Amino acid sequence: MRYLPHTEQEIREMLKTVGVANIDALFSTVPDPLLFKRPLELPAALSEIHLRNHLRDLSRKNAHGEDWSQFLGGGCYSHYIPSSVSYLISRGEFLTAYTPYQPEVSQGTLQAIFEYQTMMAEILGLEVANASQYDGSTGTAEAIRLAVAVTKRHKALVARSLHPEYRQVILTYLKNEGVAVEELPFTPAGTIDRAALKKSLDEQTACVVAGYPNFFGVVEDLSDVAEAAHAAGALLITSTPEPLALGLFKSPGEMGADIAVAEGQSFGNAMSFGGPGLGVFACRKDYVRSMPGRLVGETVDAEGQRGFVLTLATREQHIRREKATSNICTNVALCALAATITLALWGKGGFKELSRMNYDRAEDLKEKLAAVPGVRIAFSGTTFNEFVLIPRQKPTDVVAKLIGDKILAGIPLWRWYPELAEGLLVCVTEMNTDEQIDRFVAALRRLS
Amino acid sequence: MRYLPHTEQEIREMLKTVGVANIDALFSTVPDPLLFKRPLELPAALSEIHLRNHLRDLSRKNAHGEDWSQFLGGGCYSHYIPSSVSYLISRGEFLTAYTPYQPEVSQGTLQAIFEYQTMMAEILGLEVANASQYDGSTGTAEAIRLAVAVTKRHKALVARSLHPEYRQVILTYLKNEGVAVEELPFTPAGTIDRAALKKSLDEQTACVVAGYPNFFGVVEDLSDVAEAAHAAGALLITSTPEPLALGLFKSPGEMGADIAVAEGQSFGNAMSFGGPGLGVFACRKDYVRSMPGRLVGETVDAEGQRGFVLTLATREQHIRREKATSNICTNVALCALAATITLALWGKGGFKELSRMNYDRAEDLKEKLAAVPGVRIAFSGTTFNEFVLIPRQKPTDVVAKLIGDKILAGIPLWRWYPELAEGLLVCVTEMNTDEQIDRFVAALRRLS
Amino acid sequence: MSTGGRGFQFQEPLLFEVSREGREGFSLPASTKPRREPPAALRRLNDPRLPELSEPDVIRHFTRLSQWNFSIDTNFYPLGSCTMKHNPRVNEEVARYTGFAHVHPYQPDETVQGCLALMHALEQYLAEISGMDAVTLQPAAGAHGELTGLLLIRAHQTAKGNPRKKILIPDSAHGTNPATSSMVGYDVVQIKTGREGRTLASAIAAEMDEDVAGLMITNPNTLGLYETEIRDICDIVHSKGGLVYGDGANMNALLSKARPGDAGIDVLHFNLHKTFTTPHGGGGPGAGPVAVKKILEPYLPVPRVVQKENGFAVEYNRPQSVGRVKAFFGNFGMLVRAYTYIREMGPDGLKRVTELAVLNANYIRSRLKGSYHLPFEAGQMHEVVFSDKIQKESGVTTLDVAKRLMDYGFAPPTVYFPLVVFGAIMIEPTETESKETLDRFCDAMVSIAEEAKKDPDLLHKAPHQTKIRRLDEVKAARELKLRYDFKS
Amino acid sequence: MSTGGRGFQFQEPLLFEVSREGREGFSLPASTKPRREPPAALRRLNDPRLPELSEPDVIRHFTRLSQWNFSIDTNFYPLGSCTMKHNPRVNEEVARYTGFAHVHPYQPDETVQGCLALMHALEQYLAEISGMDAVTLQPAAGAHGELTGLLLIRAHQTAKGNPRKKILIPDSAHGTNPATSSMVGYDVVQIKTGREGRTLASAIAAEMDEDVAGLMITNPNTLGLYETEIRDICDIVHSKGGLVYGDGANMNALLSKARPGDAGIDVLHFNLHKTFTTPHGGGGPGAGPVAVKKILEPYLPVPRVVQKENGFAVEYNRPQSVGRVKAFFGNFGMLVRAYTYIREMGPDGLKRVTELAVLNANYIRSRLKGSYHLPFEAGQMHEVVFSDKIQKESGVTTLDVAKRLMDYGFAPPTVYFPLVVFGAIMIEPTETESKETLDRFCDAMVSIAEEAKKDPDLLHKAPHQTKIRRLDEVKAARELKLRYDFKS
Ligand SMILES: Cc1ncc(COP(=O)(O)O)c(C=O)c1O
Ligand SMILES: Cc1ncc(COP(=O)(O)O)c(C=O)c1O
Repeated sequence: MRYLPHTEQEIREMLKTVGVANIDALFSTVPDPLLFKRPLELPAALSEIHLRNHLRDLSRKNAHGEDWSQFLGGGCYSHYIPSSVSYLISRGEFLTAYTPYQPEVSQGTLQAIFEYQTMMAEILGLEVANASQYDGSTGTAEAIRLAVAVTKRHKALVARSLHPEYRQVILTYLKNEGVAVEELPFTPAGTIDRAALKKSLDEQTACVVAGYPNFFGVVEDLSDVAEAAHAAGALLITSTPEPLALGLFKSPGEMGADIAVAEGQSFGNAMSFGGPGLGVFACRKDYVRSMPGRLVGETVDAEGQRGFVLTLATREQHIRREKATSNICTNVALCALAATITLALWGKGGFKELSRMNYDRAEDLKEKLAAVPGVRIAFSGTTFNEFVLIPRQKPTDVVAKLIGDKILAGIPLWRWYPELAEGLLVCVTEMNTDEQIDRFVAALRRLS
Repeated sequence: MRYLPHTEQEIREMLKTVGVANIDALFSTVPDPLLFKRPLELPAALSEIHLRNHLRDLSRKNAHGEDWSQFLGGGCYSHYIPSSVSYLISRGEFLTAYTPYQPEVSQGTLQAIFEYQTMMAEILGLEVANASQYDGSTGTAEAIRLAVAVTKRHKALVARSLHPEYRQVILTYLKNEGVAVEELPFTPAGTIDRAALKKSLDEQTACVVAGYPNFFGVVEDLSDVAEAAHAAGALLITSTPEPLALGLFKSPGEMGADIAVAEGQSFGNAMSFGGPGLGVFACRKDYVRSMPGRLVGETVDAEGQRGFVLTLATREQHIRREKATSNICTNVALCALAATITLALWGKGGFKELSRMNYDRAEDLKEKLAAVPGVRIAFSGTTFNEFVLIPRQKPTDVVAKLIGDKILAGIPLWRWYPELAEGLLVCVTEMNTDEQIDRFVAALRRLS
Repeated sequence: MSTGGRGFQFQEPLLFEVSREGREGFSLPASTKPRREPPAALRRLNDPRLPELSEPDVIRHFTRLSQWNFSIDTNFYPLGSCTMKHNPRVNEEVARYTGFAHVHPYQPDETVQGCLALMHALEQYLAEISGMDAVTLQPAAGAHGELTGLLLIRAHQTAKGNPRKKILIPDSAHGTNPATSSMVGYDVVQIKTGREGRTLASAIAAEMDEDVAGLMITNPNTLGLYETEIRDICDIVHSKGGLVYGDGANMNALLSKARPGDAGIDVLHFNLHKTFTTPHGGGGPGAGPVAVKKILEPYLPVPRVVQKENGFAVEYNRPQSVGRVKAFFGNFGMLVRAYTYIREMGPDGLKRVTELAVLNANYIRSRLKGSYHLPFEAGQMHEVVFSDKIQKESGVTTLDVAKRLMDYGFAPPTVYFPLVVFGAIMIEPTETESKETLDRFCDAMVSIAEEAKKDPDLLHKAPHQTKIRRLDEVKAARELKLRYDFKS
Repeated sequence: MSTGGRGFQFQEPLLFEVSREGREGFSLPASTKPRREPPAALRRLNDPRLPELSEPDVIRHFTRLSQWNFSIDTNFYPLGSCTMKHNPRVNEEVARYTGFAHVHPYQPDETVQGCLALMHALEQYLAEISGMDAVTLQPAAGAHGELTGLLLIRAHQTAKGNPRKKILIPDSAHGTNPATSSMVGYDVVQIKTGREGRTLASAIAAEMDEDVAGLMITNPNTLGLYETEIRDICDIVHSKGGLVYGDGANMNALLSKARPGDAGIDVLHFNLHKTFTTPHGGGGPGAGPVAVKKILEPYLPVPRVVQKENGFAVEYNRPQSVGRVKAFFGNFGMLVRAYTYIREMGPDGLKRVTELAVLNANYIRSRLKGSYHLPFEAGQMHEVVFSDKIQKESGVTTLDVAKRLMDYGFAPPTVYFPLVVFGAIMIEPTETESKETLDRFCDAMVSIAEEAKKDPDLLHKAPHQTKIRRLDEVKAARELKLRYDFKS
């Protein structure tokens, strides 16, 4: 077995050193009735050749690649990842290192995370960012937990336009922490209903949680929401499933957000059937001692050289145990590294340009589709790279019919929004060619 | 442009330092009529996204991959390459280094080549191996040049059963060096005609060159050929297009070869439409000062630590110029590294086992095909993983018809061997699944 | 072999320090659509100060940074509780197949049959390996699995009428256990480890009552010892209506040898990034699937992958579910790697993994016994915990030993954990290390024990050979420079 | 920035020294076919002593070895004449597409239309770039291209009735030029470089006669200077029935700026591994396509890729061809990379490449002038050659400077070449290096020039910071240990 270096002779020598007769003797502390005696019922070992064939076959049972056009977003996006990214994150020194607990032998990871924290704080327009959460959904739930800790209040107002799976995760996370979660409805523009907000916002409210862009792709100025929240002593949390929008649109910080979360998958991480993602988490510096997750800080070594370490570990589970700010331990460091490398390559100019390009392409498609007879755009609000379409036929039918054209047409909203059962969430990025877009429009026209 | 770091401001500063007004001024030594003034007629730049799409499209115009079964050998083989190989040779420190001229900063490449030289000498059963030639064909031509240099004789007897493209390269290389190249015919067993050899071998003869296995896949014991050659004062050169055979069959050294060349592509290098290959070159230590190509030797540094350097450079073009043993400069170091890693992983046991597996599978297919009515095996000699088949229909027709079944059936021999115009060279390796083999047999039966 | 020879070690500035205005590292298509302007009120005011670099700059930067890292690929990484085993490259290759990497989670079921088939099979494999009945792959890491598992317990207790108030946790437990309990609204009752390093059934019996929702137990525990009384412990908990959560971080000690489910565990998380070779990546991503007994299945997070007549399907309608713990389906990329590993190893291979992991730990224990204090005498499983008791006599601490190991070219073990051993040195070799490597490591440890006697100061100042010396952690926490300061 | 900081540098034994009998690093399918026995007389007697290692062993071994290497990815690599420019990763990615990597050269034409289309297009691009009429992609490297080119010249001369006897080669030429000439049966006539560092038309005229088959000339020459008299030189050679071979190693100085074909060159090789970013890989593989004028096209090696009505085809029937220089079609994998690069850069990008490459060389020249002796005053193209004349005064040589540069973290330039400059220091920065990098390099060079005055011994003993010190090359050549000695 190629991963197991022991030769028979070495095993004998080692058993001798240990002072036992055979390997079974090493398991003598397991009570006999608990010893597992039959072989595991698992498929027999595969050689590397057959393993690759098998996995290749499985992967080919998924629609993907150049033959297919996909217009799916909804929190997971197909974006351009420079070839260098996969190369660099594959380097064993990054790939096979543990969490950088011992800084003297982990400066590579540590400096990269420090760069990541800086970039994320910049993009979200906030003071500090941590080393990552699992993904956007759990990050959003943790943001509410932070708001609760900071404000000592126990009510969260969550926009119904926030990613529905994020809302589900919030409910799961918070249900046992005595936090009341109330929903804020959306307007025909797809924005948060300000009147409802006003009504719900009170001195119990820890935070208002808004999707930005929201699940309908709508981008709304939340400055007034921030003001209202602050006036009530609550925090504004923004949750951004598509942070590429922030190359063009106001940053959460610019609107007054106190905590900003994002799903960073768009930055250099493949869709990979939805995971791993990259939970970006930023907030005001004031809250840093209540923040979840790891933080890397700058310091110096015994000789005065600049170096980086994990810091404020007293917030974390391995030090504080039941009093920790969160239970998170393993995060998604390698995804954060991929984001750091990608953003280093895109750079200031590329980030902005790519953001514009997504906007322009989505606007173009939106116009073309809106011109198809019987097709409508659901919301009047500004959108980034996705929008809700009301096709002539039932969304699930549209989706099913276009599979034949090798088009993955969009995400039907009925599952999460009965009130939007005719809605189809359609996304376009720089990865959709002009030809794909034209084919999509033509196909929808055919169905109209 | 992402590969060009210069900002406009830097360019201005640099021009100032240089003391010229603009970039064009840097080209002032090019006489004006020779300056190229129109834009190059090349396709416009592609972005990375479109570049990948374009190359992907091109690559998909080639039959390849899981949908196809291929039974092609003839000097280029599909073998199992562990995933680790591609990873390791992609590491920038190996990939983007130059020839290790400065040993203090090239010990990685140098030690790996030293390991490669050792492995190749072991596999071929000879004393020394160099750091690589371009491929098996040019290596074979260089071997004759070495034999000529060593023996000071000017006739080479080359087996007609040697890879025909190697023979073409030999002719091209040697035609201006006053070396007479004579062909040795083959017997119905596919082996070298000993009687013809006896007749041709004389005191002008520098060397006998034999394919081992030869182009027909035939493996023959060359011990008597070595003896005969030696008796006449000539050298035996073996040329091995498929060195995996040497896991099972006698090494060239064991048969008395004086120079042994191989095409090392089978060791960890993808077929890649036939190039780059890996010219393995080994010989007796006596000839080392006349050997072509680079050599790495062990030595010590100023502190007595073991280290490795390029040695005997006095043979090479950069020192000896027109008196060099060869003009070779750039070789195929990265392919040699891939071979070294692959052989380190296969190891002693894997090399042998893989060799056996190829033999067993080819014998199995041979028997099955021989049982198809109207189909014959051309040669009676022992073969390794390929053999010449005489199908019932014309080989080119067989090949053309089986394309419809997504089977690449073999290599028709008519181009090189008019006398074997009905011959089809068929190869099977560990990469052909049992099911592919069965489908192939069934398809040939259909054509019978 | 040691670190600290001469060689390439570059000082590497931060990306922001080498950025130059107007430099580009990207390659984007020209825009083919008309430029649009979003409403001015929505436009970003200040561009994020991302660096401006060329591609060669970026390649060099991260290549150099990488070389400052210790990793499994560099040398032995005996981090206790972390199972730093070899990460096969074939896993990386298959996870990058475009048919896995570029698939969207909201594609219609019929267009993702490969993903669903893989997940369905992996669930079954993990159930078989753990002796449990059903598995969810949604949790993103071990701690996330704990959260899921405790939510399931709470759902079960709530369904029975009372969520209960407390969770029992041995004092040797990982910090995530108590931290998770708090997040699920439970108070933690700490159970003292017995004198032999094991949880005593009697200690559980003493605390177990109808207020206790359950017990979280790690087996083998973080001292590397099998909980011999596990069966009785589970019975006691069950008898009072509680459930037993198994922290499966140490599953590498049990594959095909003993199944948590058979011992009475009701719910268990796996760390695929430990036992099943998915890479740690400098801290993640991981994957923390949770396996449960039938009784808890109705509560598993949605959605579930189910097999139907015409293929696999994603099912959302599970009214008793605790809900979602993560968007989409879990860390699918990691699932592919773990699946690949299990398929490569097969049942015999996995058994051998555990046998050799345990052999390696016992070998280290035997070789270092005497040089380092062994707090417990009993038989070791996959890891071994020493303490600095002997070294303390000359004023040398576990931290000193850890830092000094770096000079010998090894990653330090886990230190000061588990908390029940004062100055713990927790060594987990894993099965992918050869005897020679273990010998070199043990030689280094023995040599350090000698140095501790003769030259304590050498150890206090260690490491000497790393790129950077001991770092001022106090300054870091006091000054809190958590990002680059663009003004400076 | 410098090498030699502390950090991970492992001593790494040879693979053979760590091999253990019975250890395995492979994963092969079980045999499904009956075992066969070849005739005993053919069976191998002694197994090759390949090492026996596990996969983790192998990964670590080569990871560690790699870290001892200097590379473009590590830092500035200003090796004159070698064009060590950034090697884009996208090239590596596309060359590994299975539709390129796993295609067999003997597949029927209709099943390799992608390969043939790529080759056909690349031939056209290279012809356009060089101002030539036809291209062969078969040669495996520059020297192999030279061989091919001289064979073409010889074929042409032979066809005209006399192969002729001599080749003229300037004394600044690369060693492969004379070495190749010998292989093609020509005597070499060395042409002395003029006082300004250029080949003089008068010098060519003096040697050119009907015995001379042709001239091999590198332009810009290895001093980095454009051969201003190239037009006249070509005319002179042509007028006596000779042909002019252009060594295209320095094409990076000319892209879109001046085409060899327009200057009268008849045949030219490219080094795709220089100008067109295919990686050097520690010494290869490269690719050395040869471009020719119409007159030489009939002699090009077989086979040729041709475009037909129904697609591309491989044509073997070229009766006047010089024959094959290599099996199959050339180093196709490298052709994919070069093609990708050209398609990414486009015409404007390639032009910019040359402009910035030349700017960089001139910048270095300006900055180091004064610190190092400049043998020639004239305008520089893509590289610049200094000498150690100034340093010699304090007994410091080019070799010392080169070795000392390593301590500053830079790869040394090419040294002692071209031979026409005594103690040459040949610096080629390429266009992918930024001003900051050049400045750091120049600062180091200036500082070394200072050290040479003040502390020559420091330089004689350099490098001090590398993993290994100066190596005993004499011992290596005397003892000739060219492989591991299994007996020891
Ligand atoms: C015993 C134990 N439990 C739980 C965890 C938490 O797992 P994760 O880091 O995957 O969240 C760890 C991780 O180190 C552990 O060792
Ligand atoms: C000027 C010149 N000509 C020819 C060559 C030979 O090219 P290759 O190494 O590709 O054979 C080189 C390589 O360094 C060179 O610099």
